[in-house]
This record gives sequence, structure tokens and C-alpha cells, in this order.
Amino acid sequence: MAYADDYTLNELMVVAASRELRDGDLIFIGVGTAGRAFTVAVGIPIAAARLAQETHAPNLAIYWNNLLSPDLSQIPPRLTQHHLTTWPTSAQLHNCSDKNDMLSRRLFDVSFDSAPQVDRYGNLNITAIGDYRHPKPRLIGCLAQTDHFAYVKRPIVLTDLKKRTFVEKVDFITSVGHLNGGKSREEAGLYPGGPWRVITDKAIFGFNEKSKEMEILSIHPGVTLDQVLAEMSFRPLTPDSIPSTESPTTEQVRLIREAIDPNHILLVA
Amino acid sequence: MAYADDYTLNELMVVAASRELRDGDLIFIGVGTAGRAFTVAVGIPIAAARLAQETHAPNLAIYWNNLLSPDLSQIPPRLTQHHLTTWPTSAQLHNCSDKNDMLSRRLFDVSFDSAPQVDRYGNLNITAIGDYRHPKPRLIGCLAQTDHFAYVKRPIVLTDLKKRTFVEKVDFITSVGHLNGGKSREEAGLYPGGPWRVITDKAIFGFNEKSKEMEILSIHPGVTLDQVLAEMSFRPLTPDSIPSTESPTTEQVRLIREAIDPNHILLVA
Amino acid sequence: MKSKLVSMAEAAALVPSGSSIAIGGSIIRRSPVALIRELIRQGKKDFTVLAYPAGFTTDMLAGAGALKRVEAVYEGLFQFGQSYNFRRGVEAGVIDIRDFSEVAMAARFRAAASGLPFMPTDALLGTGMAANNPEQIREITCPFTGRRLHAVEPANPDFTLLHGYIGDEYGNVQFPLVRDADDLDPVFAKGAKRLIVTVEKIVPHSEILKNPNLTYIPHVWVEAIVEAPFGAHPLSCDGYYDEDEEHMYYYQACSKPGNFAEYADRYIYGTKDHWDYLAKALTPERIFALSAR
Amino acid sequence: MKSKLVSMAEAAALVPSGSSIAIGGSIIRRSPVALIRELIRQGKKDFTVLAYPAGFTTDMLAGAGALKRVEAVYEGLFQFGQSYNFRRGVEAGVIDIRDFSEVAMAARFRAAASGLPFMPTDALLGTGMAANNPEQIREITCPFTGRRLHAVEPANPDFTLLHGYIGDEYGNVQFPLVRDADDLDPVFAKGAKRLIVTVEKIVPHSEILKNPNLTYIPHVWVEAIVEAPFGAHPLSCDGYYDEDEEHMYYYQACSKPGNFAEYADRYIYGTKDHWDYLAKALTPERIFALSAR
Repeated sequence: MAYADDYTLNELMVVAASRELRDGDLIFIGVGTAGRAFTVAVGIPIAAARLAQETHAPNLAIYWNNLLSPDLSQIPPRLTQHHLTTWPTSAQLHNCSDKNDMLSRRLFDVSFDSAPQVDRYGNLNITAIGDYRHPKPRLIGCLAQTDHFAYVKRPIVLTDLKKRTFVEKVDFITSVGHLNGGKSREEAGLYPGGPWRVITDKAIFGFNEKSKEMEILSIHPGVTLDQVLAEMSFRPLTPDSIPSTESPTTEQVRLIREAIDPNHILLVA
Repeated sequence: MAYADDYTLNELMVVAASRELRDGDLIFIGVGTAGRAFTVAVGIPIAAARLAQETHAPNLAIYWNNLLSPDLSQIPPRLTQHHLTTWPTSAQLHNCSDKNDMLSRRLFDVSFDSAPQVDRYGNLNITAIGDYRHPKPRLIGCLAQTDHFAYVKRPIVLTDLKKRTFVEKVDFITSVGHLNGGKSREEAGLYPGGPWRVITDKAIFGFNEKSKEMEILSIHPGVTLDQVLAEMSFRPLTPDSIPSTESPTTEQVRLIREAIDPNHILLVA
Repeated sequence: MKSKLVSMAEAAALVPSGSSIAIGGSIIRRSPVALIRELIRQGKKDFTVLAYPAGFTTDMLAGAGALKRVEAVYEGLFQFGQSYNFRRGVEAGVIDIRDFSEVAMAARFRAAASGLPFMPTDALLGTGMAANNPEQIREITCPFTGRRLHAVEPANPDFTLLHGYIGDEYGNVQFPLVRDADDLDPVFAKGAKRLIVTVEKIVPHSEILKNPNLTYIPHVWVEAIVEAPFGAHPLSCDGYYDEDEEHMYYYQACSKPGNFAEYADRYIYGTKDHWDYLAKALTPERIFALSAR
Repeated sequence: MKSKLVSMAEAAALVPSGSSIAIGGSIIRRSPVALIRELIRQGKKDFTVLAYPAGFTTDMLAGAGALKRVEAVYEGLFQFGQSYNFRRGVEAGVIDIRDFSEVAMAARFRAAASGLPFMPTDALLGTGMAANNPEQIREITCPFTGRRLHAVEPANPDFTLLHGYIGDEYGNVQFPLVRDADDLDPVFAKGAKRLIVTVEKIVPHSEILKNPNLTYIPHVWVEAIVEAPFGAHPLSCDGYYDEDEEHMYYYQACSKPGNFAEYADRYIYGTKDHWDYLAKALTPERIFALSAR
């Protein structure tokens, strides 16, 4: 197993996300808009899932855009409605109750979420910045991101590190993470669990087992701790010795480029 | 409009039931087993619905055996599974939640029910005779008959008059009628309504507006009050002057024989 | 995706005596009869059966002395009459029974499918079912309207046993487009803890991919899938074959007077597996006569 | 059966200003856009919109100053970006907003469809949505487990507006077999008080009878049905046509800087009916380019 010298940041993020996926996992992938938001919400997660299928997790399945177990070896050339409607898949969950019930029955192992605000305890805000009744700006609402954090076993936040994104406390709790830390999540009546990893363009974070504060697990090759901290409005837990994020292997890079996203449908920005 | 001289008791019951149906009604017809039970639970109600469509209620629709608005001009030659599966119908309500939701949302106007025990206040028992935990005999359960009496606006009980059927008090309340009379039904939390008519082979009953006791509305031609009371374990309210049940017209009899049930699929016993 | 295709004997072996089992289909349609026969053959017993309308399979378990309790909306054999083995058990106090109306029982399965600890319903107000079952039916008050309601407990069986039409080895199971009611099979499947499905035919995965809108049981819900042609016989499988009236009359002729053993010796204990059963219960001529055409 | 076929103008005339309306479809798919355009043309306003994910139609109502309140899981235009007219209204405090997660909003529509006065859910525990909406989200305790839950109020809009595929004059509406998600359209329809459906095509009743399993809206639920080819344009109608990207970019080019009036003058107030709209918004070449093939 040789590590690659030549890889993009997106490829590193795909590989990092892929390593968090286990064989047999059922993975909920959300929807993204366009450009970077699409790459982060959809492109990297789908590529990571496919990479995991091709390497260590052949029995992993995804749910995306009403498709359960779409054939990831047949990613369509464009993602307009008709291509989605006709993508070969094991099941088109046209009855949205099926997806909602699968969420609330806790059948999903992993979800990928991104948000304009993430706080120290992994709470997310995609609803409103500032005063909820007079926000600036009003954001997109909730979608299923609330449900992901309520029910999914190992939610992964995948978002770029930015000072205005990583805030001490979210203005509005759309998705309950570890709430106020410690046992506060369970005390509010939620299932144990909560966000598992935060994968960014500069570093990967987890949550301290006891305090539930965000803590750095690894920093990407070539990035310094100061550069990480400069993009955060709070100081995460910082172990004395921080490993470097494992680089992609040459085989992983080859798979991404040749088999998974040769037409640049997924990693668009 | 000429009354028929020549008609069967089943034809009289079909016509009597048909007269209770109104244009635009949505009617729930249950399932029956075989022989007389089938005729009473299924045959007479379907024939009545069709007769109403052909006469005064062209916009009436039925739900029967998962079929919503089956084409009653195309009643199949037999009622085995495959004939039911392929009966032309507006909607095959294959999702049983649709039927249940239509019930609990109170979308049905009329239901037809029969039972081995009916009491003075129109409560039904199709579950158990005697002690519920050691019944003799155990009956068939509940089906949707509970739901009919809870939600349908004008349930019609259609059953033959028998002393062991028309009892002072049912051994077990499967379907809540007027419970203990007066306002007791509403006080138990149920919607107003409850059973509307009881159509039997000897007489037709309603329920007193105030006391909610069963009362005789009409007695079939050729039957005496004593013959009616002899087949009941309780004495229903008996007005001083009891009309005779209106006979079928020659046109109604013709429709039943020539258009509705020429092959004797419905009125089998 | 992992293959979940197993033999009927292997599937039945997964289900221990004493389990609670939801049985799909309805009275005399599309129940996993071959799987129930195999459970009886393997000597499994003490089952709690959850059904929507129960029917033939429940009565067979009662006849075999393998039935401890039933929670359902109906027990009987529709045009073939009473469920005699079941009735005798209830009348003797040997089989415990929990009655629910269709709306209420469906609410219980919906609660399970949604992972909810209860479902509200107003279907059972004033009934004998509520009066006799305070364990599973409790009075609550609507926090918005103040209306009196019941909470019903979710239906959470240990195993869910269904018979379906076509499926692939991974456990994706599809409907035919022309069909009768699905009963609560899709809801049972969605709420299942451990789901075993028998199907008329195993098809290549590529066939499934062609009509993903017909997949009502996606592979991720399934633990084991078994190929069992005529797996609902003597019941019907809508779109595939009709109920076998002759066989049902024979079943009732045995069951009514208490001779279920005669039936069982011939068709359950006297057959070593599903293929042997089919050989004894059907002729080619009969197969063609019953098949939907 | 009674014919319920009416014109678009007649259908829109049924809906008074101030109504609460559930709008079907999802963001940029299969919403009754032509009907919403007609509501705006008729000067109707003060609407409360209930949706699953809201999208283009809600943003048009906001742009037209006809939107008072939204209850939904999302507001935006997916790959076309933000819902600018809506956002400005919320930021200015002109549009009231009630946020729900997908599981919670679906529970509200399910409650309505089942005629229940509330639905339990554990999706909103600890969230800002619950903290800000005690009117519709109340804490309850499970009578079986003692677990803390919320009761959510049913979604009971005055009118339900859907766009569908084919239907007959009586109001029976059918799916195509190959399609994307139904969103909550079937649940919306089932729970509707007054249901208006626009469809791509009115077909003879005899066509409906051929595939009754594809009927997702039976005639008994429907008050009015309208034929509206490309009735979801510029959105997609899965199986029929794709979203019209050029049109959407123009819409956003107007809406982002606050020039919705330019768009509306051209495509809503500047067109006298749906046919006139189609003539102005589409060419034959464009129709063929967008059509699913």
C-alpha cells in the first residue's frame, strides 16, 4: 500500500470520509445545492461511499434523493430530474414515510451533514442566523438534519472550516448534537449518540467521550494547528500530540479518478 | 310506479337497504363468509348500492374488499382471488392504511354490518359469547366493525331477526352503538352518530332520538308484530301505528333480476 | 450487497420456540404457509402470533399445539368458515387472545414501523377490547383538544414472516403491478426486528433494478429470503394463483371435528420439505388450474 | 360518478384570500405551479402555506406579497439557490414561519390523514423549533415507557393543491410506474379537507380502470380537477419533463435583487391564462428538449 503524492483536497476528504464507513453501514446522504455546497453535501459523501464499497465495505448501502441502494457504478451523466428518476436502484422509496420511518426506527448508521453554523458541542444550525423572528439571514429550514442527529447512530458533519461556521454556540438549534456537553443530550430525552466526526478541509474532529467537546483528531498534511484554530471561533480540545490525517493511497486516488468520478459529476468544486 | 306482487324476501331487503342510501354516499361493505352470511353481509348491500346507483343515487360509491368504486356493472362471475384482483375499479386501495385512514377521518357515510349479537342500544358483538376469557363459542374478532360504529356516519345493521341475536345486552361490546342509551355514547368520548338502521328479514328498526332504544320503523308485508317480537329477547319501542315496509316496485325487481344479479352471484341464500 | 438466500429449513431454524411472530398476508391470501409448515415440522412451539386478519396459518399453529397467544383483528377462514383449531384453543383457555379493531391494530404496527413507543387512537373507546386489555390499551388525553383517547402499544414481534412475489438474493422484494391489497405487509416489513421473506421466485438483481418503484421490501430490512413457489398454497397469491378450494375443504373436514392430526400427518409431518409437500398436494393439472390467467 | 373537471380559473376561484393551503410536490418537482400563478393573477393573498419542502411556489407567493405564514421543512430552490422573496419576507418580519423537521412535519400530515388530534414524535426534543412553537408542539409522556415526547398538531389546511400526472374527469388520479418520490402528495390528499388537483392530462375513465393500483388519489377525495399540461413548469414533473434551468435562472436573476415584479409582469400578470403562459414561456423546441425521453 503506497501513499499518493499527488491528490487534491477533495480526494483527501473523500478518503477520510470513506475510512469512517464500515461494512454493512446504511448511509443517509442529504441534498446539496450547487458548487462547493453540492460537493460537500453530496459529492464527497457519495464518492466516499463508493470508495468504501470498492475497498473495505462491499456491503455498504446509501440512501440519497429517495434512492435506496442506487447502483453507484452507474452514476448518471447529469443530475437533472429525469436522470434521477431513471437511475438503476434497488428501491425507489417513493413513499417518503418509508424514509422517515427508517430514520425514526434508527435504521441508518451514518449520515452526512453540513451547516453554516456548528458549535463546540456539535449542535447544528441551518435555520436562522441571529434572532429567529427577525433573522439575518434566514437560512433554509431543517430538512432531515434534525432527524439525523436525533436518530442516526454515527452522524458525520462534513463542512469547510470557517470562523463564522465554527461558533461557540449556534444561534438556533436545528440539530441537537451533544447539546451543552456531558450528559445534557440524554437528559433532554434524546437517544445516546449524537455527532461522531467533523470532517473539514483542514482537520478532522471527534467529541470528547466525557465532556462531549469537539476535539481535534488529526490535521491534514501541510496544515498547521494555528491555521486550524484561526478558522474557529472556539478553541477545540487539542491533544498534546496531533497526528497527521492519513494520506490517500495511490489505489484510492486511482479509483476516485478512474472508476468513481471520471466525468467530474461529484467533485465539482 | 307500480309495486311488484312477485318478489323475494332478499329482494325486499335489497330495496329497503337501497332506500336508506343517498346520492353521493360512500359506503363501506364488509366481508362475509358463505351462504346466508355472505348474502346478508355482502350480497344484499352490494345489490342495494347498485340499485341506488341505477335509481336515485347515481353518484354513490362503494368500498368493498379493497376495491374503491368497483364498476358494479361488471360484477365478476365468481369471487375467487383472481376475479377480485382483476375486477375493473377506480382504485385498488392496496395500501390498507388508506382504508383505515378514510374510516378514522370519517369519510364513509354508510356501512353495512351484521352480527351474532345486537342489543337494545345497537351495540354489536362479533367477538365472544359468554365469558371473554372462556367463551362459548369464540367468534371471529372485530374486523373493522368496531371502526364502522366509531366513525361511519350512518351505520346500517343488516341481519336476520333471531331471538339469540337480538339480546338485551351483548356479552361483549365489539362495536359501540348507543352504549347504554341517552347521551352515554358521547359521554364515553365517541363521535355522535352510532347505528342508524337495523334491517332484518321481518322488520326495519331505528333508534329513538332521545332514549336511543331500538324502535320499530316498519314491519315487512305479511309479518305480524307478534312474529317480530317472538324473535327478539328484548322488547323494542313499538309505536301505536306501525307502517308496513314499502314493497319493491316492478322496476326495482326487474333491475335486480335482469341487470344487477342475473347470475345469482350476490343473492345466494 | 450480501446474499441472504437460504433454504426453508435454515430460515425456520432462525425462529426459536416461544418467539412472537408477525405473519403477513390476510386470512386466505399470501401468507407464508410453507414457512409455517416448516416451523411445525421442526417442532417449534409456544408462539405468539401478531396478525392483521389472522387465518389459515394461525389455525395450523393452533392445530399443531404451537400457539400460545394471538393479537389480531380476526380469526377465521373467510368463505371456508370458522377457524376451528384456534377456536377450540381459546374456548379451552389454552390460547390467550388480544382483540383489536383494524384501525387500532394498524396503529400498533404503524407505531412499530415509526419507532414510536405508542400511537394514539379513538377507535377503541367504550369497547370490550379496551376494557379487557389495560396492558396494551391505556387512556390518554389529547394535549391540544382535551379529547379522551387511547394509547396503544406498538406491535414489536421478535420475527416477521412474509410471503411475497419476486425477490433477489439480497432481499429486495417486489410487487406485481396488478394485485389485490398488500394488507399490512409493507408496514410489517418496515417495523420488523428480524424479517424473513419467502417469495414465489428469486430473480436476478438486474430484474429488480428495472422497476425500483415496485420494491416494497428493500434488502436492508431483510435477514433471510427463501424461494418457495406456491409458498402460500393452499391459500391464494394474488396475481399468481387462486386459493385451492378442494384442499381447504379437506382441511376443514379434518379440523372441524378435531382431526387436525390427520391433515398434519398427510401434509406437514408426512412431507419432508416444501418440494415434497407440493408433490403431495398438487398435480401439474391442478397447478395450471389454480394459476392466475 | 360526478364530473369534477373545471377550468384553472374556476379552480382558483374556489380558494379565498386568507386560506391555509397545502402545496404538494417538492422544491422544484411536481408542484401545482400553474394553479399558484392563477391564484396570484386573481389577486388572492394572505395565504398560510403548509408544505413538506417548500420551494418555487412558496417563493412566488412571497414575491407577489400574498404570503402570510409558512409551515414546512425547507424553503429554497435546490440547485438554483436561495428562496430570495421568501427570505426577505421572513427577515422583515412580514412572513411568519413555523419550522419542522421532515419526520415531525410528516407526522403532522399523517395525523391529519388519520383524523387524529395529535401525533407523538421524539424528533424535536431539545430543538429550537420546539422552543419557539409551544402552540403546535407540546411535551407529553409516553403512558407505557414514561419517555418524554412531543405531541405535534395535525396539519389541517383549508385547501390542498396538488399537481399530478393523469386523471379522469371524476378525479381519479394515477401515478406513472416509473417515477421519483411521491413526496407527501398521497398523504396530503388523504388528509385534505378540500382537494384541488391539476394534472398533465385528462384521460377517459376506462384508462383508469385498467390500472387501479396506480390510483393514488381516488375520486371520492377530490373536489375539483383541472387539465394543465406542463402545469408544473418551470419545475420538473418526474417521468414527464425536466426542470427548465434557463427559466429558473431568469427567475433568480429577477428575484435575487428584488425585481420579482419584472418576472411577474412577464409571466404571471402578463399572461391571461395557462395556455397564454405556455405560449410565452415555451417554444415547441423547448418543450421537446425538456420532455423526458
